[in-house]
Amino acid sequence: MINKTVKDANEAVQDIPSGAFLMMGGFGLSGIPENCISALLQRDIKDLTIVSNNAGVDDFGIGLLLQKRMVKKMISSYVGENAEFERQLLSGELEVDLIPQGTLAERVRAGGAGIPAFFTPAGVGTEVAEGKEIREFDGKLYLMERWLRSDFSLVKAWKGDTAGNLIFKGTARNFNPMMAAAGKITIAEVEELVPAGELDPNQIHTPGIYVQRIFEGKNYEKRIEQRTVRS
Amino acid sequence: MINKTVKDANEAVQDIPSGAFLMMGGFGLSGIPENCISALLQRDIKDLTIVSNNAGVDDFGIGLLLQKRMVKKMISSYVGENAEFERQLLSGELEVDLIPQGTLAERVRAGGAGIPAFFTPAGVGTEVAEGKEIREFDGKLYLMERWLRSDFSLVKAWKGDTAGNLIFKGTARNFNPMMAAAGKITIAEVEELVPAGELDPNQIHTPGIYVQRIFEGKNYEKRIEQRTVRS
Amino acid sequence: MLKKQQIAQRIAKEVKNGQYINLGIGIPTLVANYIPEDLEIVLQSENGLLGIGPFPTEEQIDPDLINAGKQTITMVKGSVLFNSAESFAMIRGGHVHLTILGAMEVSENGDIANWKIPGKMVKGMGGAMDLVASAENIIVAMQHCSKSGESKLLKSCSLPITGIRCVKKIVTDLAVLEVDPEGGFILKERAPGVSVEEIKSKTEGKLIVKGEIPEMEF
Amino acid sequence: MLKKQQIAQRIAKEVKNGQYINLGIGIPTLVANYIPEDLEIVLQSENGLLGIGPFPTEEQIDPDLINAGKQTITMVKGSVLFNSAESFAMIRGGHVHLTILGAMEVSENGDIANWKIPGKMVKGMGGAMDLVASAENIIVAMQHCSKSGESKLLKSCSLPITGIRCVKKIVTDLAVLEVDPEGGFILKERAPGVSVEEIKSKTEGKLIVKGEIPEMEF
Repeated sequence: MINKTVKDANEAVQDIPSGAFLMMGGFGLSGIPENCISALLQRDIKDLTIVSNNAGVDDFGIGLLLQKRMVKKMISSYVGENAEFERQLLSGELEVDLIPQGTLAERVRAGGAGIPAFFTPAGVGTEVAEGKEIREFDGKLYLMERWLRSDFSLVKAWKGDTAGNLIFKGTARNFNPMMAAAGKITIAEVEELVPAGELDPNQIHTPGIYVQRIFEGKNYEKRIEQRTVRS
Repeated sequence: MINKTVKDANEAVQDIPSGAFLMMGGFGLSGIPENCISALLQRDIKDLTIVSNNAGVDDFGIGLLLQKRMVKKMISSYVGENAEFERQLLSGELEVDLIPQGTLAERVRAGGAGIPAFFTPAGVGTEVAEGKEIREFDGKLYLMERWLRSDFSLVKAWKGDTAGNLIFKGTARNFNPMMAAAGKITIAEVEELVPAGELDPNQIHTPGIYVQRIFEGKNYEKRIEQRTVRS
Repeated sequence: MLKKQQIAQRIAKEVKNGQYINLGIGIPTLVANYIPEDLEIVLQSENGLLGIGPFPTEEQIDPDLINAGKQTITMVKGSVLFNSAESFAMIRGGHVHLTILGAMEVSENGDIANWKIPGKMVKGMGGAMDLVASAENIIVAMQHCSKSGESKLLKSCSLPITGIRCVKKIVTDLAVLEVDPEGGFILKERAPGVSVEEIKSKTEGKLIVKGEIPEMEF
Repeated sequence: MLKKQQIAQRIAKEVKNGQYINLGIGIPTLVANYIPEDLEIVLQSENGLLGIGPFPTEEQIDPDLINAGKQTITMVKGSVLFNSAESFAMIRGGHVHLTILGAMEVSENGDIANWKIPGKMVKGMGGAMDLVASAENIIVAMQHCSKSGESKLLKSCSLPITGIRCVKKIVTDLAVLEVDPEGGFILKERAPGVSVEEIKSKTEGKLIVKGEIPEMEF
């Protein structure tokens, strides 16, 4: 079995250049590649394009990369509350491409699956449809959407093995599996790294074929955005 | 949680009419819905269209439905060795639509996922491309392929719960998950049926939302086509 | 005039046994509190869960288990977790029967606007465009008028649209209305104490009133 | 002239460390026996497995674990199981680096025919069309001539095509050849004892011979 292990986050992200097209897993702050983001903050690079469902918060996640002005463009479905994000957007320092969440997930899935284009009903009749081919199938209108593929995908899993096989936990799975498949180089950070053969082959969410580098992360903060308890 | 349990295969397939468009999981004889096929053989129906990667063998699987002349058309990628199949095909009694295996899997996946059409490189320049739209993306040629959806999908899983959640085993998974999602009515037969809540939510291959009827099958034969052992 | 909780309570009566349901943020989330316990229904969270349970106790909180509003949640028996592509496959493929969501504007032909106010901060559409383009049944929960008193039930939407010809039913603080496929809001029920005249005066789009309009029952 | 096992043995030298590989039925399956043990490679089975192990012992046989040829198999450490859509997502998405398969005909521009003989029984293409349309590197294992002595390396295929301009390298019982992107079979190696003249006489398509052609080494 092929061994994909690297030492740590710094080694994993060392060759990501300025101007790279990145994908980062996560929904809100759940399932984001915390260690890779920290390691990127140490690098002197800029003009990154980042595909991520959200853009973090001011002081955590992708928000930290925005603070350091490392991001040229965000491709997201919801950019939530993030004052620095808003400032950069309004001042024209940051480009933003907003995409319906299901279309974003499917465009990334298509990238990994070698499907250059597909049709979806999301966005028909809205400004999302501008400039896109519209076609009728069986009496309903659809937009043609293109695949998304990255130079580097940074994903976070719960468990992983040295062959790159990944298992996610709870709703922290979200965009991570599709992004893993859509990366030319996919870097996976996991809470627990085990030798190949220790994970049940029938329970793996992301096959190792999609992962080029894997390491065991540390000090996961797993910040909660909306701590909500039963009253 | 919604309870999808029915008593047995007979109850599950009782309303499948002549002329129905069916999907059946399985690769070769692995992962085929043995109990549902047996129950269908008891029904006085015909002119079925069946989407299935293969067409069984002479005396097992879909081969049994062919013997009883219940099938009008097969949509498959490989129809292997099956003398009765060959006889019906050459005599014009049976229609066959041969589709590249990956295109078949993706067309069924598209049906379940609400994607009416997508582009794939498989079949460009071959007779599979006849009558289909060809388009170039990023310098490579692709065919446009349409979704496939069924009136009834018959799938076979290893374990299932009363909510319709399914777990498959080994390579018996194959086409079953996509077909489950692409059925207007999906009937799942499982080797072991447990109450909702007993399966790990993180290890389910097919979410119960795709399954309308589920029952515990019996007397699985699991015939092996090419018994091969180490020399 | 209904309170938010009452709008949610009235919408809960629309829920049918055996449905898979997606609840948007805000009033729609409250609907879960009023669904009769004898109904077997499943709530979908588009970030990857079927079977949303109650909010957790302090001890149960798990940062790896949140809903689409990023709130901590729990699961129920029979829950299942999946990725975002699978989640929207369910939505786009029509497997989710009912979507309940909020709106800033609805037009008399069923268009909905709820994602963007030009000139102000744009947060993004999240999953709303996929949901309204896909669900077989879409119910909108909203205030009948804006805070400045302007009708939100319009001839045509003034804000950027989220989806076209998709809204089937609207429950506001004043009324229950259905969207006529030919165009127009069909008045079905009045909030207790609210007159047809008042609803008419607060509905900019075409209001269709046929026969006696009953008061809502809870 | 090489035996089947020798063709497989020669092809095994093309395998590089770290590759994910799909082996077709027939000679390609034999390649697995000759891959050096110090190479880390993974074999894909398109019915849903990465990490094909050796055939099972009688005790290990599991009807739920077969390869694309429907043979019973085993798994290795680090194997992973998945569904057919995921399997072809891997193939179509270019994640499988090398595909080795048989052919009935190959043309000098890299077209391949291997799925149908009109008038005879048609079994179907299985996954072959997806594989040849997708893999970055495709090696064909075949006999140089048919049983009746006709060349199978042609100007253009006479049988229905499986894929166009996709074959990169061909290993036959007589020679190792590369397909020139401009058209033509570039002769790279001769089977031991086989002359360039013999290969030329048995190749209907354009044969490109540059300099001295070495004998294959094993």
